[in-house]
Amino acid sequence: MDEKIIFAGFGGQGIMSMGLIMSYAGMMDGKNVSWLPSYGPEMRGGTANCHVTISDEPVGSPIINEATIVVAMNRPSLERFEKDLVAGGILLINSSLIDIGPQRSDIEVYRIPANDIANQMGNLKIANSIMVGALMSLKNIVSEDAVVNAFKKVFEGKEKLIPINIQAYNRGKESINSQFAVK
Amino acid sequence: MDEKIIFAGFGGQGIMSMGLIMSYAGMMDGKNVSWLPSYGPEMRGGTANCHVTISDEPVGSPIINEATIVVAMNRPSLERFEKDLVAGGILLINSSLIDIGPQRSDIEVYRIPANDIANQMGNLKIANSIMVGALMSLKNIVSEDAVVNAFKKVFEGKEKLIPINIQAYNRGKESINSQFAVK
Amino acid sequence: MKQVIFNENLCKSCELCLEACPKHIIEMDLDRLNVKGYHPAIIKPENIEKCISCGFCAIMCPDTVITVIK
Amino acid sequence: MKQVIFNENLCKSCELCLEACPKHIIEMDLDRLNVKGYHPAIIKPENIEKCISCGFCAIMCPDTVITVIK
Amino acid sequence: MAKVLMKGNEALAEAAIQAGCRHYFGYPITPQNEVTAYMAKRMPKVGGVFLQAESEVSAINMVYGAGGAGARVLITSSSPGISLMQEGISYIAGAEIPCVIANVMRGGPGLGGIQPSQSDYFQSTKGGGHGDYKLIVLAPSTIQEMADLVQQAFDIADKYRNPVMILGDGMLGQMMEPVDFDNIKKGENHIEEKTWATTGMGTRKKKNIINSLELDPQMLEKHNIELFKKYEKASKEEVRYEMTNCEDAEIILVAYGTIARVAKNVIELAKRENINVGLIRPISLWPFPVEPFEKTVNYVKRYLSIEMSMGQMVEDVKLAVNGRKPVYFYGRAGGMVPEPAAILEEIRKISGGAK
Amino acid sequence: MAKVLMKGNEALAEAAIQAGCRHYFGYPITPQNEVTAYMAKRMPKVGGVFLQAESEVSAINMVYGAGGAGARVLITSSSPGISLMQEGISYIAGAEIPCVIANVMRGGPGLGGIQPSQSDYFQSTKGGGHGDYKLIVLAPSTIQEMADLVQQAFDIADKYRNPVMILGDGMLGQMMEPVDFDNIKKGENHIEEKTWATTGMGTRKKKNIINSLELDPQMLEKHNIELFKKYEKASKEEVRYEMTNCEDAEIILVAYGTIARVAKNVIELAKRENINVGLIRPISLWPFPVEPFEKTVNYVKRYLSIEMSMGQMVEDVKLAVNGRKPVYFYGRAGGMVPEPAAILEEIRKISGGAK
Amino acid sequence: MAVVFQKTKGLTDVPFHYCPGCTHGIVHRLVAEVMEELGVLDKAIGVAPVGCAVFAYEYFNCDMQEAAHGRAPAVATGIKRVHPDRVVFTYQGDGDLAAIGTAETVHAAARGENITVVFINNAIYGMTGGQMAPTSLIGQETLTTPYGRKPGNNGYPVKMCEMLSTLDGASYIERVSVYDVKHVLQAKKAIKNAFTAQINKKGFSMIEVLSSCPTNWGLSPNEALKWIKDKMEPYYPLGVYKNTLEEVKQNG
Amino acid sequence: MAVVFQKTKGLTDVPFHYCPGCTHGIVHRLVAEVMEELGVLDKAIGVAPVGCAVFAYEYFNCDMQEAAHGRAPAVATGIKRVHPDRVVFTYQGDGDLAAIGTAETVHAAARGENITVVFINNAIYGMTGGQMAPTSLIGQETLTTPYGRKPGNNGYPVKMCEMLSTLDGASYIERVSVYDVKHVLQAKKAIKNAFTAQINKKGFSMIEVLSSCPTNWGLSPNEALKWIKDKMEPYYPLGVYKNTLEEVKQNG
Ligand SMILES: Cc1ncc(C[n+]2csc(CCOP(=O)(O)OP(=O)(O)O)c2C)c(N)n1
Ligand SMILES: Cc1ncc(C[n+]2csc(CCOP(=O)(O)OP(=O)(O)O)c2C)c(N)n1
Ligand code: SF4
Ligand code: SF4
Ligand code: SF4
Ligand code: SF4
Ligand code: SF4
Ligand code: SF4
Ligand SMILES: [Mg+2]
Ligand SMILES: [Mg+2]
Repeated sequence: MDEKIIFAGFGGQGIMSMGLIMSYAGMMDGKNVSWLPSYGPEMRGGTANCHVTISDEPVGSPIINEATIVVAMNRPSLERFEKDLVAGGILLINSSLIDIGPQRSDIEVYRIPANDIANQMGNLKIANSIMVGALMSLKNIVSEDAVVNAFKKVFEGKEKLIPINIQAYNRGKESINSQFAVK
Repeated sequence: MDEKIIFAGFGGQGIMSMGLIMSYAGMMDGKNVSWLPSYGPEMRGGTANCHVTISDEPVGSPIINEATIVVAMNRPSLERFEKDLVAGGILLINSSLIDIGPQRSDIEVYRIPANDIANQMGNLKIANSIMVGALMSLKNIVSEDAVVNAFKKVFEGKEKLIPINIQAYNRGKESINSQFAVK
Repeated sequence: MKQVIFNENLCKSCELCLEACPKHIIEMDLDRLNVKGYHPAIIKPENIEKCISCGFCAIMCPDTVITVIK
Repeated sequence: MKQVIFNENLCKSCELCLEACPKHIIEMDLDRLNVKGYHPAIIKPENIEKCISCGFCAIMCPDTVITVIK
Repeated sequence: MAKVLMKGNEALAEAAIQAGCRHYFGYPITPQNEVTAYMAKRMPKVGGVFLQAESEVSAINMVYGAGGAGARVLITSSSPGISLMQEGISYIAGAEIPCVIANVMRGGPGLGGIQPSQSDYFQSTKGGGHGDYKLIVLAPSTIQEMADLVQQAFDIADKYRNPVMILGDGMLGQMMEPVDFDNIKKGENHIEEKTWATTGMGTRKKKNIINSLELDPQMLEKHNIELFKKYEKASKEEVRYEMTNCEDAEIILVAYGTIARVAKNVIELAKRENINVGLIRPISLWPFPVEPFEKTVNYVKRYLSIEMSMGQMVEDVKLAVNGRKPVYFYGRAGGMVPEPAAILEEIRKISGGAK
Repeated sequence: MAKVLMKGNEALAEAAIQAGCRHYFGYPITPQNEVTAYMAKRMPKVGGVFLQAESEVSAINMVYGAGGAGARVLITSSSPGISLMQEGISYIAGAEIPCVIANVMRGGPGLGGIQPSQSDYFQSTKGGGHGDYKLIVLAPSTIQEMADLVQQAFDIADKYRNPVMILGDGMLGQMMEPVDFDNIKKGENHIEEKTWATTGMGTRKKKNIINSLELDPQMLEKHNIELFKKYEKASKEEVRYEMTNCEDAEIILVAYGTIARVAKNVIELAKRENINVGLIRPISLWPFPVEPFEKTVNYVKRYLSIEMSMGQMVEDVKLAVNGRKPVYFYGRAGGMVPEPAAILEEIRKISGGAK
Repeated sequence: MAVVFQKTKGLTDVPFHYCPGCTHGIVHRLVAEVMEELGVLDKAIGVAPVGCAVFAYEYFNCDMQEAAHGRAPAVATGIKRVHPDRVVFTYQGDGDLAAIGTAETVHAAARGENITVVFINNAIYGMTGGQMAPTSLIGQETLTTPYGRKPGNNGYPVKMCEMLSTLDGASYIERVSVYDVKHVLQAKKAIKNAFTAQINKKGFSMIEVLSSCPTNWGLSPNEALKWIKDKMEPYYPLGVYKNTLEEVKQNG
Repeated sequence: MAVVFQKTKGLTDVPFHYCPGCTHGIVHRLVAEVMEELGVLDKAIGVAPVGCAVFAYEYFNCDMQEAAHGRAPAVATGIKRVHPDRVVFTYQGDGDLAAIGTAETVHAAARGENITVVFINNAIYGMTGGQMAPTSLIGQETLTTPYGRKPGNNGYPVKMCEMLSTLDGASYIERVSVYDVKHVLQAKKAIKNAFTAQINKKGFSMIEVLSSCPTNWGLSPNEALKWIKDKMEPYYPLGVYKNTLEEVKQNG
């Protein structure tokens, strides 16, 4: 296995945490993992993204030039990272904030209205966990147990946020079933 | 011609000026010259010396490892630089302040009581010019004219000191005749 | 003609103008985002008449969004 | 026994002790040079009795030349 | 303790603490700020000292003082900050004070940018400060290795009474990987007593002096020669490198740190095209490993140095190869990271489309 | 104006003034204090500015400001002071500000001593500061050449918008030789207008910005590539060297600055013993002259680099020779100056007692 | 129809990159307005710092240099000595001016260097993500004082106006703030005085502005203004610390 | 028989290298006497500067470090943070402390670093042959102010005691001189207070000593003492500038 995932969106959308959850889970499953954030000048605003590799082999370059999965949480992210997907790769789109489609037709595309679902659940901050759920239901990259433990790890010190995020994760998994894979 | 002269003594004995006068004179005669001071930490005391090369050829290293002439104005200088003379080289000793003789016997030695002469002339500061005179009467390294002009140059801004120094220079020349070349 | 003009796309939704306005007529337009993704500050047309052209909003705006005309 | 001892070879002939002594009994020995080439400070034997052991000379000496004993 | 997922900057900090370092001096600069933040949090918990200095100049001189007083001491910064330390580093080397300095490099020159770079290779290995001295320079390429090398760095520093530099880059500082601290020898136990340190004389008979001044040129030369004896010893005992797929490579990449990881991807890519590519990864940049070149120079066709710079390590590669085989260079600058495909393309180009 | 007898430090200062330099910033340090003293005296007389800064760090940043404002500007120091300037020098190179920096080297590392040395060769030529940049480095070996090169340095700095370093040593700074200023082009006439300088906008339409920041790595890489185009041009057009007695030499000495003079004595000494010794004297240390090696490598038996260091330029000699002939090194450190006899002895040694 | 307020020509069209509600923007505008009003834009040369204001060279509508971290006063000195008749100013943060640049600041003041320094005291390192500044308050939590700034470890906040006023070369020193309209207007007056001091060749002038960093303080922009008033101002009293504007000064 | 005065054990047997009549020697002795009297020689660690006192590490009879020019307070900070229970002091000249080392001095004081600084103000760079120091007087001729120090070019002399007293971290600051017996004794008392402040963990202490440089002033040693009194003292008033010895200080 050699998954190369790019998570991307606005700062504040929990992009880094999405990557962290997958990385932790991978590590707990005994995989080799790496997590690489983009980092800009410390001024706020703009986009954020991170590159996550989960692999049976030791991780070479942590920079992902050919992603197997891209999770785009806002429009600029979609525009920027679509081209980095390998043919046949998976593109997850946060359709609540993205009203355009991808340019390519050689990839699998899924649209999840993550913000809307989160809104329904009463907490906009969990849109990222919803997307992680969606991703996991598409591809069993890591084990279910590992993901749950990863949530616990990432929310260390903020334990009271764990249940709602796991709930969101599960809603994300379900959401895929109600989704349409745009081919 | 290729003269390599070391002038050495206490700080304050006008060592650097002796070297300068010879260097200027050499330059005015169209020779190649170099003047290299020893320089220590800027604290006072201790010995001072300078290396002067006057040559028909371009000057190679300004450091003199094999001197043709050494002018020793005090005892530590004699002790330190005697060994740097070439065989047959000239050693001038300020006998007013140096009561020992050289160790070597393969050099020409001249003793000039420069401080005593200067004292007679009423100005201790001119002992250096006396030694320059002695040196010049032994070896016509540069022209008489050039030396006089060199005095003018070195005492630029302190013109009133020129006559007494030239006088001292002449007395130094004479002194050699009343001296004894210790072989 | 009294006017308070917002160079909307420069606005960062910081609300300093809102707090500064002695007439409390500035608000954030929660229905719109500008190109930067912020809800811009606005004065509803019905409120502009309350403006006393004091310029306080412009003085406090860190992003030179506001022009005040009397 | 009153004593003012000069560690002669440390002396630099600066004359600060000379100026400091209220009894003006310190002078430079112009007939001798120490190892460093300075005329050392001394008190002539005939003057030592004038010393009041105030220690001022030692206090002002920058080179710890002087020991004063009463 | 199990594996933890950590940023390189944090792993560096934690490894130092575990190696017995209780004194950290620094000044904020991107992309190494996580070190300062981590130290600020952790040091008080372990009874250590975290001090944010007023500048890098000051920080390196605090390191001089603390190291000279016998402590295991760490300082970190990034390129412009390291430049400001050059006088201090020269003093530390001259006075033979052990310490560990980490440079998380960013793009230059000048203020430049904050993206990863390797353009301080010359500064680190040839001596950015004045005078004849050498830093021992170690270049990790994974977060685990970052932790391991930091611990070794403290031991090496003590062994030679010499500053050791960890040369990383922004990517290594910012990325996370699992890291295991179990292998780190806990520092307190194996720090030898530093009888030369200024600790206050106590009952010691002789006073200790930490110093690099020597006005007598003969003595100063002697000091230089003694320093170089140490360096000679180090260049025998502290050489570290890794060779990958070199056995029957026709072209060997030379790369350190982050870029060595990219190079490993290139090896795989090249295999698909039946090009046999190997990799020499210097881990110690000074002493620069000559052995792997001796081992390979007879059969390999050419070397290609890949760097995130305009070409610096390539000079050491040339010195090691000494004309026996052609040495090429491919680099990206200013924070750009060479892509595997581009390197492969370069390989094809210099091989004249071979194989 | 006739020849005058001058210290190297003074000739440097006077030449700068004659080359149109009216702004000097510095900080006292031995053995270059005569420059500051000379400038303090002369600058007010020619309507120029002498400013003693509070430190070398400050001084180099004043140079940044003044050079960026369009002035011909000089700064001088000695080894530890130059180390403190490394950040500033990197900024100046990055922002492409012309200026002349002179290093009158002394023994290191650390506080070291104040006797002449050449142990800052690496720092000067490889980049003591961070990032990819190059100084153009000129090494005079006589006082006349000191004057001549200073004048050229200002022109080169302006031509490339790049800092130029004059690399001397304590001996060159302190010794006196006759010097003739008549050949120095008087600066004011041939300084081209610096349209890029921050002079106040006046009637200019576009504002001028002096800057080395570029957060976009693509743009920063572009900037680096453009810098290197300049360096490439310079390495074609600014190579300077002298060859002595190389025609049928069996061994060629390589030496710069003061030591090249000693080497000339060695040539004479060797002649007496019928050993044919030549000398390559690099005048530009960067760009390092490769041509004289190309011209001689086929017939000469070996090269011997002589330096007042533990061995620095020898690496550039090796890179130039690239394994085609053996390259040896002989050096003295800490302020000691190699003696002709000792060099001759070394020549005999490496020649296996030959001839 | 009268324009009560419009954007000054002293600023370019480049939008500020500052965080929402960051008062760096207000101070930029004030400096630009002052230069426009004094008619010196065409002969002004500004020096940008390293800090959040690093891009100041893009914003001010005059020639600009970007200095190394802390060295702006040295850079400005270099410029001013080349062009004594131009108006030279620096714009610097508290890390830049009061930590790494302490020596440059003190000596520009001691020299009576005829430049104007605009000093943004926001009690934090903004650009690098919120570390302690020399001006951070006792007890303030920052990235590098996670348990609050403690005198025993981290010392006491530095009062630059008070310190620099002891120097004879300082001609005009004032501390202002921008937490409400009244103070913004006062700040502008102070900045104008400082530039006027320079134009009148009085020597070194500096205006310290208590400024906000909502992002790293973890406060909303309006809360941040209140924090300036409630927390900073008591430790950093506003006022004129040095004023030689009326004095006839000897010039050597 | 009673010993009125003998050389302190705080000094080694190495003779001073200072010029004849240079008061560096007096101050060395005072510092050494104070350490002996306080019984701290075995736990003292001193830091020598770059300046004429560069060899101070040879003279004081305790562990010593030689710092880079200006950085002694940073070096001392490093030492003190490793050994908080030792007595750490620096000995620095005016070029070292008040020019190149300004930032290190100010911030050691601001941090309330618990060290003692002995500051030799001789209004000149002694070691390098007599250049202007930040403390050189207006009109003073030096190698780098051959026409006399002029405010317009070279600025004004810096008053370190006055400046550092504005910092909350400073615990004991006094300016003394050594131009006669009375003042030497007063200087010793001051130095003792400063070390006592450190021993009592009060924070940063500094004694500024107006000192002579007969060589570079071109005066005889006794004339030089008079110059201190007549020229320096009026500009640099003697006295205690800060004293928290009696205060109970909160320690964070
Ligand atoms: C030599 C050097 N050290 C450190 C840095 C990193 N750095 C950039 S900005 C900054 C501090 C900014 O704080 P401040 O000056 O207070 O400005 P603010 O961002 O708060 O406006 C630092 C430490 C640098 N660029 N260069
Ligand atoms: C970085 C650096 N810059 C400059 C010097 C040269 N230098 C040595 S001592 C000194 C100044 C000494 O003056 P001061 O500190 O007043 O001490 P004093 O000799 O007067 O006692 C200078 C500039 C140096 N050694 N290192
Ligand atoms: S001008 Fe005054 S009253 Fe009008 S909107 Fe602005 S702040 Fe409110
Ligand atoms: S102050 Fe300016 S930026 Fe802030 S909300 Fe009002 S208009 Fe927008
Ligand atoms: S102790 Fe007093 S009286 Fe005696 S010699 Fe010394 S200064 Fe004079
Ligand atoms: S004070 Fe000391 S050094 Fe000076 S003359 Fe007297 S004894 Fe000698
Ligand atoms: S980080 Fe702080 S100072 Fe910087 S722009 Fe944001 S709010 Fe302003
Ligand atoms: S140069 Fe001045 S300060 Fe230095 S030892 Fe001599 S008299 Fe003292
Ligand atoms: Mg700040
Ligand atoms: Mg001094």
